[in-house]
Amino acid sequence: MNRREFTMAMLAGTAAIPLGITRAVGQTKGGTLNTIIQPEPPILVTALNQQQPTLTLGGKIYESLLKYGPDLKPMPGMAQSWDISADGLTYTFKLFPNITFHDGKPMTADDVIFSCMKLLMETHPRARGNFARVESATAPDPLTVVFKLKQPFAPFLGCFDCTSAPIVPKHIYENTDYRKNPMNDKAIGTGPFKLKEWVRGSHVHLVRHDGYYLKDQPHLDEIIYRVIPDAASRALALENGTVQMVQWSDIEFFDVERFKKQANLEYTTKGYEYFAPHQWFELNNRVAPMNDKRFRQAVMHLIDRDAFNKRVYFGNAKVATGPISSKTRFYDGNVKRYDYSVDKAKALLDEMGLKPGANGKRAEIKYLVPPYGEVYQRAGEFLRQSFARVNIDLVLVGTDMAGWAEKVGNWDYEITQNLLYQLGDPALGVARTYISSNIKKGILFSNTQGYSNPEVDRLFEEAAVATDDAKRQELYTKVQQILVEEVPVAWTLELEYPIFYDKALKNVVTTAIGTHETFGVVTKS
Amino acid sequence: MKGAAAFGLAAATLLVRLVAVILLIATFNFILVRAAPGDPAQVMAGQSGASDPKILADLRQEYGLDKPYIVQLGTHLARVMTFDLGYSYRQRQPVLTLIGERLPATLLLTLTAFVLALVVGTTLGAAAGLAAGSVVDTIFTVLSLLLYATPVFWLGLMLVLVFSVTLGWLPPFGYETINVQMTPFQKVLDIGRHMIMPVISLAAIYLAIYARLMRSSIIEVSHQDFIKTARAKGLAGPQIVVGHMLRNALVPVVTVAGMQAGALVGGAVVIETVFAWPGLGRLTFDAVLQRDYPVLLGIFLILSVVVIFLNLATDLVYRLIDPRMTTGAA
Amino acid sequence: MDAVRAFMRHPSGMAGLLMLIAVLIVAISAPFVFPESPWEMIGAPFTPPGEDGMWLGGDTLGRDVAAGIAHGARVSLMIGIASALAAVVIGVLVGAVSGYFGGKTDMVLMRLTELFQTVPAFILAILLVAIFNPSLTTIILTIGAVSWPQVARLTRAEFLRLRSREFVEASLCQGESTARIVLGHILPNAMSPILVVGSLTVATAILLESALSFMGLGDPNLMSWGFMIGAGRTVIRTAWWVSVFPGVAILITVLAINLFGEGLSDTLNPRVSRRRA
Amino acid sequence: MSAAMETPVLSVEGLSIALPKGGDRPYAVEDVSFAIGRNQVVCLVGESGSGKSMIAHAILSLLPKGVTVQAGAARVGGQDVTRLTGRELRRLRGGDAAMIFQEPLSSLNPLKRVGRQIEETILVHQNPAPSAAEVAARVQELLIQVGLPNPPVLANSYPFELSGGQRQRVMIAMAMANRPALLVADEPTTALDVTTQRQILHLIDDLRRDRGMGVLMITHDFGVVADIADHVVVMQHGRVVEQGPVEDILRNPQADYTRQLIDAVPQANVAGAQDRRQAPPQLVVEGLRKTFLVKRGWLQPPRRVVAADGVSLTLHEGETLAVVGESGSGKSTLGRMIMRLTEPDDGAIRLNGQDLRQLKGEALRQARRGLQIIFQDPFASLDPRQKVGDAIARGPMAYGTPRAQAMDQARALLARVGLTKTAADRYPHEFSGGQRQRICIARALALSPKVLIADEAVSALDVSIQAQVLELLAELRREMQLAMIFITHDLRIAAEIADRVIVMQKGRIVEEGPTRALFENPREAYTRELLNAIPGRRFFGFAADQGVAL
Repeated sequence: MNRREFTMAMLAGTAAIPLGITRAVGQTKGGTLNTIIQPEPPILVTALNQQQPTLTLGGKIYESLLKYGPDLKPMPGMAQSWDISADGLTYTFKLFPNITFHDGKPMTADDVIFSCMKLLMETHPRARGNFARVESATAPDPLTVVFKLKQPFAPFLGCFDCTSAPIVPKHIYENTDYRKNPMNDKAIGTGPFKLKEWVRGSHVHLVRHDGYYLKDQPHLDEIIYRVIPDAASRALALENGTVQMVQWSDIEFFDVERFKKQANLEYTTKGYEYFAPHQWFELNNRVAPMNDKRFRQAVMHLIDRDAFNKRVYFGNAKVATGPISSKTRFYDGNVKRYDYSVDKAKALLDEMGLKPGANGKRAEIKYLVPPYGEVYQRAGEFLRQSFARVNIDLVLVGTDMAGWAEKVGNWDYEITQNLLYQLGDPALGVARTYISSNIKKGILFSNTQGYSNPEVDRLFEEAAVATDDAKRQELYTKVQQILVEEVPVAWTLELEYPIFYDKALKNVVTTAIGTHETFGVVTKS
Repeated sequence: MKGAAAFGLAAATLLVRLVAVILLIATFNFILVRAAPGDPAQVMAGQSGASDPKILADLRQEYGLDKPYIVQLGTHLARVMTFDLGYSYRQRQPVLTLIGERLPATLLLTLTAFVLALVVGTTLGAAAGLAAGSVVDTIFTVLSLLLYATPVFWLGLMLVLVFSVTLGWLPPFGYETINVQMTPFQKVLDIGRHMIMPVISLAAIYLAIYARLMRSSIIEVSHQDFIKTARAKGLAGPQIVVGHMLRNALVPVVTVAGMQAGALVGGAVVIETVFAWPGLGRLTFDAVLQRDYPVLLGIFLILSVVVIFLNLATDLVYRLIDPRMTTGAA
Repeated sequence: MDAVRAFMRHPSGMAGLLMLIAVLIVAISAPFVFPESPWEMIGAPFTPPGEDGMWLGGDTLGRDVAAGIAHGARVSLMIGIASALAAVVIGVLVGAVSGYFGGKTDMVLMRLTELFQTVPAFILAILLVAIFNPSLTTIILTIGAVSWPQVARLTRAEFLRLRSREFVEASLCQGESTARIVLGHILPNAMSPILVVGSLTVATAILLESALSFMGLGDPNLMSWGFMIGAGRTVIRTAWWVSVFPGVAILITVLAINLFGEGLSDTLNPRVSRRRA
Repeated sequence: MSAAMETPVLSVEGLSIALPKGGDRPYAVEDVSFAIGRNQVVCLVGESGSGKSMIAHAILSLLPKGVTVQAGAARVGGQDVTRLTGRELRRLRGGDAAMIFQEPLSSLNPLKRVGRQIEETILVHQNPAPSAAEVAARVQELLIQVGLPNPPVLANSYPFELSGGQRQRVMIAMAMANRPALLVADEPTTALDVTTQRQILHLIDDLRRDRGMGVLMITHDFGVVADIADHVVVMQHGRVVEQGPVEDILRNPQADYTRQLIDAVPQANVAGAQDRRQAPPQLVVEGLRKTFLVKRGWLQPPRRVVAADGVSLTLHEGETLAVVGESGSGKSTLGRMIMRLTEPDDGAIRLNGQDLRQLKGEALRQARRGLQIIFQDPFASLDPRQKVGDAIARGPMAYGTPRAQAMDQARALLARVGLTKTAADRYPHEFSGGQRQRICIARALALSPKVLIADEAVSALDVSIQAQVLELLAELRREMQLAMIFITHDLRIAAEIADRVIVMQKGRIVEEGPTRALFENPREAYTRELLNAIPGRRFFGFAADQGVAL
């Protein structure tokens, strides 16, 4: 409880509560972090659910072998060191000694192998893709894990952050129905914080894990994640100090400017490098007129992406140049540029024969609004006005999450908006959107727009197995140029979500996954 | 014992009725929800980034989504009758647990609003009805008409704007101050403070309804012959009001109040969204957006049962007020 | 004609009618006063009222709130009236059949009606709109589908009351057909309370639509008042005008309809209303 | 009765009561004067709208809002009620002056036990308040005095659990609670059955005698006047037409209006009755049964009310058969069952040999032509949205008569029942009650029925109108060779119009016979009881007077 809240309570007439004041004196040791979780996660076991709130909260409870710095270089996690064989096929990890689960049982190489090769293979689609490349996983001793790959896979070392490969206790999950395991409620991990209480609809209360293997960590005594579904209420909570930290879209973009001015708050957009959320308007390449490259290019000309950034995202983004985010490895900005030009767009449309009809309209196109909040809604409204300038009617179609997922997954849409994480390496987060082998009906976040180019397929495949970074860069540069010319989707922005935290907090953002991190090093003065 | 037998019969009839209604609603809900487009397995798997037909198939298998609807319905009904409302595969919790966690907050909110609306509404309405035609009555009528025309969620927003944002008097959201040790008394006060605005927003429209109803009911009763009798007996104004008018005037209000119970529970959805109240309303909304079938089915069933019980409660109050409903003719 | 004259003498009913006419004028004149689409981003986001030619301010994307309210009047009134009509059609059909034929038909229909009344209407509406996806048609049908039980019960009660009235029995004895009795005697005499409930249903329909829109379940192509409040809710700290003015618009419209409806009730059903004097 | 001259219990002096502006007349009552002495019963008599009830209300200052005493005084025990303050007025009401009303059910608070309602009257007037036991004892005593059985149980009952007569007795007990000097009774027996009426009048009279009370009785029924009044005040349009001792007024009325009223009282004159039992049967009813199930909420099994328990009768051509009985006797249900408006449980209804119960659809519709009905309430019997002419022509049109012809016929019928031809183009609300009943008769006759059922057809009308309508019916019956079933609670009317009478009680026919025989020589005790209860027989009498007097 901070002073502001304390004062408020006094003013409002409730009796003073003699608590928290003495505890705050301990400086770097101790203290409570109040923050927000939005929306409320369905479960805290990150191995079973990979929605963003689950990962944010579960990141404090579950750990993996590695962490990644802001430059996406690996750093020690539960593995204190690692080694890659010259042929790029064998990865050996040395674990820290004395790691224990929250139930007191030791964490060993067996738990790592069980988690990666058994449990995650079934429950974690992304991990499944990664560990399917493993030929064998062995534990020569309790503190050593060896993965042998079937063929080289350059980004394999990028698969061990706590969101991609969380380690769960084998003794709890082995031979059980993972999803229905009653211990899921207890969320037993190895992280610096453990679950104390979860009052659904209200808050999740984490407290320090006293048996944590790193000396002096964690510094905080407890973290409270409050569920506040209403955006205005979240802003108010940050403003009056009820919470000391917000992340992702907790604070609406239009409020960012206001909070930047609030003296007690620190502002950063760092800590999203691993995700590098990349956004585009998805054009179903199978459906006319989106099946015509000229139409897709016209769309690129039609969207005033600076205005889009300013009006809809209030400047909290960077205009994207192509398929790879500038924050991701192997980015190359040296590609064709599409300036905002209604005339160029009209010329392209005329050229392809999409001229205004008897009613003055060139076409009527349906736009499926992703049901993930008001910003998506406004983005659709923005696009509708953009299309109106060349006399194309964009009809917004509302839907729910299930409807959106099914329609997009089954290619039953014309235009929609999408946002994908880049996951640090094009082979992990970018290729999936463009390679023809990933045109999979019914699967979301695959190549749903149905773009297919054998050359692009080849370049992505070669780049994935190449072990030399220079070689990879060359291949990825090529693929970026081709894609930007062909416009399989209309890239718009690299979103830069804000993180605000109270200046009393230190070491909040230290790695490429920002507030998803374990928070063992975070202190509060 | 004739009385005991009659009571037993009545209780049995009631139980049969309740079960019948529950089964009907369960079937109705089931059909409604399954009519929805969208495959829950798809959403489940899709969220995490990439997916795999095998996982989808597993999910369908796990939740019986691949069986014919009639089988799913049969299973559903059988479960409902054993208080098993299914398992939420999105929330990883039994539905009953989920609902159980949220129901108290919703009940607290709706019942408080209900009682407040009833007590304050009828009091104000009675006052206005007794002073029919006066300035007070006119002011009251205008106010109640305004309240009646106000969207609940907007009223909630305006309250937040005034009392939280501008004045800073009341907490704008939530159910209680978290992570502070308090004496039970302080805790009650704290929850009370959090409740003020949601309860007022939710109660406002019903307060207006009951008040207007009570007003016309009082006027209606004041024209009844037995009021003339009371005057002819020499009773003074207040004695007539308390002894003869109020109870009679309450009868139609209580009837309507029972019928409004469902609407009140519905209104809680919006209010809980505005005030981040950790109740069933919010859960409903999230469940609809996520197509969390078992949760939706459960919520609808439970809320309908709540409404049935509220109806029953008002029915009992009604019987308490009006002896004609309970005693047979002599 | 007597009813019209009586209505003219009803002060609050006339006040409601005048307000309603004002709202209608706003709705009709919207395309002339605000020829630009209400979706057009004509100014800076969060323009305060009065600045930049937007006398009720601008919203999150810099759209004119006044234009939104004017165009929204068309949407809100249209949805209100259309869904009330839907509710009246369903309700009268169910109520008439139930009330006139009685017996088992009545029992089945009334159980159905009760079921619809037991399920909390708003939650049902959310569910229906979510299932069938928000669009103008689904919203209208949904509001109709959750609003009809009241009309049905009223119609049934009226039919029951009128069916046993002597003039109806006399027509029966005079050999008139069922259709003639229902359409020629019962329905016309039941019409005025149905009309009143119908007009009040318009008001509740507008409120329902706004609540649905507020929850993000409106038609995304229609600028409605509920949508505006919903869109303005999160920015209430920065720009109160985005949500306050549409709310006032709803309040005025609903108030106008309620006053009008009550005036109608007082003049059409004097036997009920006489007591109020 | 010279006591009245000395200290009047009530004296009304030049009383004028103003109606709110905009009404059809400025005054409800103008310049009315009369007085009531101790132990004296004064009857205010007049038809509806005469202002008699206003006077009653003015005496306890219970006038409706907007209606005010304009001039004059109403003195109760010397003090002018119109000038009393609230507190004084309350002391008077239920104290020195008590009042009872026409409708005992609505006059009692439905949600309060009757004992409590009586107690309240005692408590509010006794200072210091007596002990609970005393009050309870007093309530019991009062209940005994008004002749109610089992007072402890009764005091604990709610009004709806009592019969109409019991309720009125409770009202009287309440009025008697503080030994009033004046009892104002506003049509206290109008809503009651004839036998109950007789008992209540007896009770009031007994109490009056015991206590030396002055009684102001408001009534429209000269029979009641004849039975109970010492002094009569006849009113018309808010003015006193004449007043005087009861014998003078009844035997020797001075005003034409009074004479008209007295003449209009059905005299129970059986002279017109003919025995038509030799004529061929027109309508035969055999063994009709009907039991109604009254639902009483989900806690109790439904109550069974037997409305017809094997009713059989034969109606001969041209015959008028009166069915008499008190409320609940099943007489109206009988009429409705014959019309197939209420479905009998069992039995047969043969019209010209054809069993109506076996008919359905079009056959039933065709058969209905020969059978028509006139209802009690002339206001509910006509569709307010249908022109009178249409209402009459609809029937023939439904059976194929062209519209023009049907309308001509309707106009002719309207003329025949005593209305102008232009009446056809007007709406029902433009007509008075008597006129409407004439329209209903015209409508019923438009299909030239063989049998006409008149269900309490004149009960809702004022006496003078009643007589006219009865006369019209009698004429039409002769002209059109109608057989008629005349359902009524009023034996005097039955005697005037019927050839034969059936007496019903609790769904059974108690006695049946030619009118004269039945009235002169009733076989059954119940019939005798009914006959004895006819009000005013002391004065009006009739041939079969059994010598029973009040």
